[in-house]
Amino acid sequence: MAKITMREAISQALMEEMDRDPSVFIMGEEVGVWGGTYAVTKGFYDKYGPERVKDTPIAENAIIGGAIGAAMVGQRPIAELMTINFAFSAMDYIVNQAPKLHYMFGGQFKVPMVIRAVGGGGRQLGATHSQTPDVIFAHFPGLKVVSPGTPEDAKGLLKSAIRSDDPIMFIENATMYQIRGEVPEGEYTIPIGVSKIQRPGNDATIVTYAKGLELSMQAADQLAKEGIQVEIVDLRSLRPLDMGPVLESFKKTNRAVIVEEGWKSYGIGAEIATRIYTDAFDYVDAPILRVAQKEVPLPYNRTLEQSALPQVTDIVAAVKEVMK
Amino acid sequence: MAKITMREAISQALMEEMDRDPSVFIMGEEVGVWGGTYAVTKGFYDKYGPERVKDTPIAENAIIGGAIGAAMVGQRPIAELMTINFAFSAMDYIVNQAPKLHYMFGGQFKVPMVIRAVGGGGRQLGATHSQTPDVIFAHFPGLKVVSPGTPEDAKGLLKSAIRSDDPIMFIENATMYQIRGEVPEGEYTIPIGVSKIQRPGNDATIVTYAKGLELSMQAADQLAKEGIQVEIVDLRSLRPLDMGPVLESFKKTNRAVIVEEGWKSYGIGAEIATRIYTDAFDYVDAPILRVAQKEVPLPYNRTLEQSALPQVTDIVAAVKEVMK
Amino acid sequence: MNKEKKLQMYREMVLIRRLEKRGAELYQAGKIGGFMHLYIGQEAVSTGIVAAREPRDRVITAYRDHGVALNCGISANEVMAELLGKATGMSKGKGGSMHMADPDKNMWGGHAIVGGHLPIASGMALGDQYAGNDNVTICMFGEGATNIGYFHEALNLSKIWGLRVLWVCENNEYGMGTAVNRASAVSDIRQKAEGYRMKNGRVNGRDVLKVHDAAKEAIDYVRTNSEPYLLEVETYRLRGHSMGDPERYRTQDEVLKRKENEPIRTFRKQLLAKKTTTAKKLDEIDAEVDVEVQKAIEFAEASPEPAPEALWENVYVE
Amino acid sequence: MNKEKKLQMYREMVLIRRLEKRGAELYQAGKIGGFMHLYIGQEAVSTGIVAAREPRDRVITAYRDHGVALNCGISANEVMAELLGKATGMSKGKGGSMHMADPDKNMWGGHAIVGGHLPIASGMALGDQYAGNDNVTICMFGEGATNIGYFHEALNLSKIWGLRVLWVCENNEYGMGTAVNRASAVSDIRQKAEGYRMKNGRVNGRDVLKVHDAAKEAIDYVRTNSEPYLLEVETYRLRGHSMGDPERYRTQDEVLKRKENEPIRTFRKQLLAKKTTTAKKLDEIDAEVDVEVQKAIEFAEASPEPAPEALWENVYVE
Ligand SMILES: Cc1ncc(C[n+]2csc(CCOP(=O)(O)OP(=O)(O)O)c2C)c(N)n1
Ligand SMILES: Cc1ncc(C[n+]2csc(CCOP(=O)(O)OP(=O)(O)O)c2C)c(N)n1
Ligand SMILES: [Mg+2]
Ligand SMILES: [Mg+2]
Repeated sequence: MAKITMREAISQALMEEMDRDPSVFIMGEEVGVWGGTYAVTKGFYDKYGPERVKDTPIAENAIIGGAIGAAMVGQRPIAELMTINFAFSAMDYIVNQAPKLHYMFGGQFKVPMVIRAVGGGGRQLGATHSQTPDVIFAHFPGLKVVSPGTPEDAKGLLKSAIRSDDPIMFIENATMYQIRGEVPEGEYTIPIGVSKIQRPGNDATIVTYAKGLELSMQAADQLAKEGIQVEIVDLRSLRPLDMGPVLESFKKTNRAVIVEEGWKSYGIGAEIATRIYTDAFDYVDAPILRVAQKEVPLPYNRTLEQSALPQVTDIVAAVKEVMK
Repeated sequence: MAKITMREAISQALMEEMDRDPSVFIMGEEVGVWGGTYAVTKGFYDKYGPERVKDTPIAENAIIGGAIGAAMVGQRPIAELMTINFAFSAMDYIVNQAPKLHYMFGGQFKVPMVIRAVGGGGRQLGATHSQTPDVIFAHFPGLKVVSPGTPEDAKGLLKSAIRSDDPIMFIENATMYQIRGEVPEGEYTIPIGVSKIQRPGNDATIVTYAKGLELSMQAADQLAKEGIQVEIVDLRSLRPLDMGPVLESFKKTNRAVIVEEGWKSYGIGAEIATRIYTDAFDYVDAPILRVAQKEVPLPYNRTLEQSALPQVTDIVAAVKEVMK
Repeated sequence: MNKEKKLQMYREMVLIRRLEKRGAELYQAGKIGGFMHLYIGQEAVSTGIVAAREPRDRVITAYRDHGVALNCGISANEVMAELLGKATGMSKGKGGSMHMADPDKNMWGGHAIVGGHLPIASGMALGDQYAGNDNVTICMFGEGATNIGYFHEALNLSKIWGLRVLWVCENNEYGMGTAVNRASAVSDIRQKAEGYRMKNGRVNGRDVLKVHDAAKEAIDYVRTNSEPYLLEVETYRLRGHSMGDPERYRTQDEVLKRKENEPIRTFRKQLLAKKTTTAKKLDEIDAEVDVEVQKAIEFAEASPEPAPEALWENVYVE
Repeated sequence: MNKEKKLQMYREMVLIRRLEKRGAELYQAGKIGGFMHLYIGQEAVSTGIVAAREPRDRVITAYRDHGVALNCGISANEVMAELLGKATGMSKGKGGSMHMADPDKNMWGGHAIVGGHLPIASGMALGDQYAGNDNVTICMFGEGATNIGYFHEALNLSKIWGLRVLWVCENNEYGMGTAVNRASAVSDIRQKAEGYRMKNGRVNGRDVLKVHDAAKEAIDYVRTNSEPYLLEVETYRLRGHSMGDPERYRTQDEVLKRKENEPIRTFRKQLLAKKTTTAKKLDEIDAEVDVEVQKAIEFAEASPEPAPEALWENVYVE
C-alpha cells in the first residue's frame, strides 16, 4: 500500500475514471488552466485538454444545470463547485431538480452526475465561506451524499460515485487535502452507503465522518493513553445512511458521542442519536452526546473561529462524560 | 373572540402592520394585481397602491436580495416567495447572506426582513412543488424560522416578525389557509421563540407545529375517545427553539411522538427527540417515535401522494405504540 | 411544404385544442389534480417549431407542455393517462400535467421551475457537442422566464461554448398576471440576445407556417454554425394562466379581440384560401380528432392506478 | 476640479497601494489570514468613482474592497485592524479583508459571494426610492460577476423600477484565471446593457480623472433620470487574484507591460505635466502615507483581540 494525501487520492480517482470512461468529464470554475483552486485537478488540463476539463464562467446554475443536462443525454459529468458555500447559488438544481428527475418522470431520465464540493471552516474565510452544511443536502431523498474521511475511502468512494447512475454530492474538506493515508495499489472501488469501523474499541462509540474522523482519531489516541478504548464508526455517506455498524458498536459499548464539524441543531448528530435511541433503546446507559460547531456564523478572527469549531479536547471531554 | 381563517389572520397581520408602520411594504410575484397567488394579499393593491405592494418579475434573487438591500437601508420589506420550493432559487440570500450580514460586519448592518413562504404537500403538485423543507432553514444560526399552526398564532407571530430587526423566514402551509380559529379582538403580538401547549393531556406528549398540529389535533380527538389524553406542544418557531414546554410535558408523560410534514431523516423530529433524550434522560420510558413524510420525492398521483404524507391514523398508531 | 405535412400540422393543432378542452372539463370534474396550464391559443408555436426539427433534435419546455408532448408524437392516450395520474401515463402518474416527457421521442420534459430548464438545455447541447454529433436542442420558455438568472447563465454558456441550442421564447405577453413590460426591461424579448451578441429573430406565432419557416431557418443556422439562436415568438394565451386564474389583470375585451385571429382559425382560413384542401376535409380531421380524444379519455379512465409499491420505485436508479 | 481634490485623489491612490503592499507582507508573515484580494493596479477606479459621488450616495462592492473602504474615508487604522482580526476593526475582527464596511461613511461593504451584492444594491436603491430621496447607489463588481444570474436579475429590476443605481463593472480582464472572453459572450461588458436598453458607457480605468468624469456624468444621469446606468471601467490587476495565485493563466511579460501605464504612475505624470504640483510635493505625500500606514500597523498590532464573548454577540439584533 502506498501512503498518499487526500488530494492525491481524489486526483487519482478522477484520472482513473477519466481514463477508463470517455463519457466522464470535468466542469467547474478554475478546474483547467488554473489547475483547480485546491490543486486537485492540477495537470488535468494538459493531459485531457479543454474538452474534458472545462473551465466555466462564474455561474453555478450553468455549472450544475449544465451537468444535469449533459448527464440526461448520456454523459457522466463531474461538476465541481469551488466551495460548498456556492452550492446555495445553485441549490434548486442540487436538491430540487437532480434528485427528482428520475422519479418525477417515472424513471425515464437518469442523472449520472457527481457534484464535487469542498467545505469546512478553520481557514478564516468568514461566515459565507466557511460552512459545513452537509446535513441539508442529506435531507433530500433522490440525492446521495458522500463525504470521506481518509484517502483510501475518498478514492474508492469517488470512483463508485462517478460510476453511479444517480446524482451524488461528494463533499470534501479543504483542511484535509494534506492528510495522508494508505491506499491500496491498483484498481478498487468502495460501495456507497456502507459505514466503516475506522478504529476498534470497547468502551465507547464515536460516530462521525470526514473532518470529524480526523479529530476523533486524535481524540482516540489521547483517550487510549488514559486507558479508554473508543470505537470509531465512520459513516462515509450521509444518504444512504448505514446504521448497521453504528448500532452494532453501540450495543457493545452502550455509550456514544457523535462528532461533526457543522452546527449542532438539526445536524447530523440529531439523526444518528435518534436512530440509536430508537433502534438500540435497551442498550442506552447514558445520554448520547454531540460535539459540533457552536451556533454562530463563523467569524474571521482566528481565535474566535477556533473557539466555534469542534476541537479534539471537546471530543475527549464528551467521551469522558458519557463514560461517567 | 372572532373565528377567522388562517388566510384572514395573515392578511390582517399584514394590513395592521402596514397601517402602523409606513416602512413596511410587500414585494413578490403576483402579490398585487393578481391579489396574491393564495389570495392572502387580495385587496392590498387597491388599498396601498403599487408603491407598497410591489409585483416583481419572476426573479427570486431580485426579490430576496432586493428585500435585504431595502432592509439594510432602513425599510421593513416583506418578501413573498410564491412557494417555499422557490426558496432554493434564492437560497444563498436566505441562508448565506441575510443571516450573516449582522454578525459578519460586527453589528453594523441590520436586516429587518420577513420572508413569507408557503409550503406543504397534498395538492398533487409534483415533486418540485410539494416540499416542506423547513428544517433546512432552521439549521442556520442568524436566521429565525417561524411556522404557525393556528390563525391566532399566525397573526400574532407575523406581527412580531414584521417588527423584528432580524431576518425571519415565516412558513405557511397552503392546505391550512382555510382552517378557522379564534383570534383575539384588537391589537396583539406573540413573542417569537415560545412553544405552546395547544391541548393539555397526561398520557403522552405530541410535539409538532404547523400542519402537524392540525393532524395531531384530529388524532388527539380520536385518541380521547379511546381514553388516551395526549398533550400537544406546538413549537411555533423552529429557531429559536423553545424546548421548555416540551420537556415539562415529557417529564409528566414520559412518552413522546413527534409529528412533522417533512421528510423524516435529518428532520425536525430528530433534533427534538435528541434533546428530549438528553435533557430528560431519566424520564424516558419508551423510544420516542417520529411521524413524518415517507422519503421519496412526492408523486403527482393523489393516492400515492397521500400514502407518502403523514396521516392522522399514523399519529394515532404511533401514540398507541409509545404507550405500550 | 407538401399538403400532407400541412394537414398533419393542422391535425396536431386541433388535437392540442380538443384534448385540452376535454382536459379542462375533467379538471373541473375533479379527475385531474395539481396545476394544469393550457396551451390554447399558442398551438401554432410548438406545432410550427416541432415540425421544423429533425427527429434527432431534442425538445425541452416548461410546464405548459401538452402541446409539445403531442407534437413530439406522444400519444393522446398517454397524455390523458398522465393527466389522470394513471400508471399508463408516460411518467407513470408521477409527473402529471407539468411533467410530460418521452426521451425516445426526443421530448425532454415539461419542467416546472420557471427558467430552470434553460441551463439543462445548455447541458443537453453540451452533451451532444461532447458526443460529437450535431443535434440541436430546442428549448422553449415563456417571456416571464427571461427575467430570472437561469436564463442569463444558460444563454451565456451556450454562446461561449458554441452550443447548438435554439432558444424559443413564447412571448404570450403575460407571466401569470404580470404584463411583459411590468417585469422585463425590454418587451421585445429578442433584444435580450444583444447582450450576448447572439443571433436572433422574431416571428408571428399565430401563423403556424411562419413559425415553421422561422424555426427551420434558425435550426439550420444553429446546426451549421454551431451557435445558439434566440427566436422570439409572439403569441397569446386565450385561457387563464392555470386552472384557477381569476384573470384580474386583463379585460375580457382584450381576450375576445385576440380570439379573432387565433391560430387554428387563421390556419384554416389559409388552407382554404390557398385551396390546399377543402372545408370538408378539415371537418373530417376535426371529427377524427374528437374520436381520438374521446378514446384517450376512455383509455385513461380504464387504466389502472399506480400500484402502492410504485411509491418506492425510481427514487434511485441503483 | 481643483488642485486639492486632485492631490487628495493622488493621496488616496498611494494610500491604497502602500497599505496593500504592507498588508501583503503581513499576510506572508502569517498575521493576516483568510483570503486577501489586492487592489493594486486598480486604484484609479474606486478613487475616481468615489470622488465623484455625493456623500449621501451609497457604495457597495465585492471582496476586493480595501480601496473602496479607504476612498470612502474608513481610516487606515480600522482597515489594518480588521485585516489583523482585531476588535478595533470596523467589523470587530469578524469580517476580515473581504468584509469592510461602515454605513456611516456610506460604505455598504465588501461582499464575498460573486454577484451576490448586485440584487442587494438594487434593494438599497429601492429603499431610497421608497423613502423618497434621490440618493444614488454605486455598485462595483468584476467582469466575472456579469455572467452569474444575480447580475441579470439585479439589472433588470433596476431598469423596470427606475432605481438609482450606477452599475460599475471593473473589467480587469480576468476572473481568477479565466480571461474575460473565455467566460463572457461579450468582452466589452457595456454591451450587456443593451439587453436591458440601459444607458451605458466605457472608460479607461488607468486614468483617474477620466474615471472621475465618467462617473460624475453617470451619477448625474442616474440621479436626474431615476434610471440605472452601466459604466464599464477598463482596468488590470497587477497582483494575483488573491494571495495564493499560481498565475498560470498569464505571462510575466503581459503583467510587466501593463505596469508601464499603471494608474499611479500615470496620474503622477499627468500632475507633473500639467504642472498641477511638483514632484517634491508628491514625494511628500508618499512619505506621509508611509507614516500613516506604519502607524496603522502599529495601531492594529497593539489593538486587542476580540473578547471570547464576542463569539456570541451580533448573531441576532434581538
Ligand atoms: C422559480 C419559480 N418561480 C415562480 C414560479 C411560479 N410560476 C409558475 S408559472 C409562472 C409564470 C411564468 O410566465 P412565463 O414564463 O411568461 O410563461 P407562461 O406561463 O406565460 O407560459 C410563475 C410565476 C415557478 N414555477 N418557478
Ligand atoms: C457565487 C460564487 N462563486 C464563486 C466564487 C469564487 N470566486 C471568488 S472571486 C472569483 C473571481 C471573480 O472575478 P471578477 O468578478 O472578475 O472580479 P475580480 O476578482 O477580477 O475583481 C471567484 C470565482 C464566489 N466567491 N462566489
Ligand atoms: Mg408568458
Ligand atoms: Mg475580473
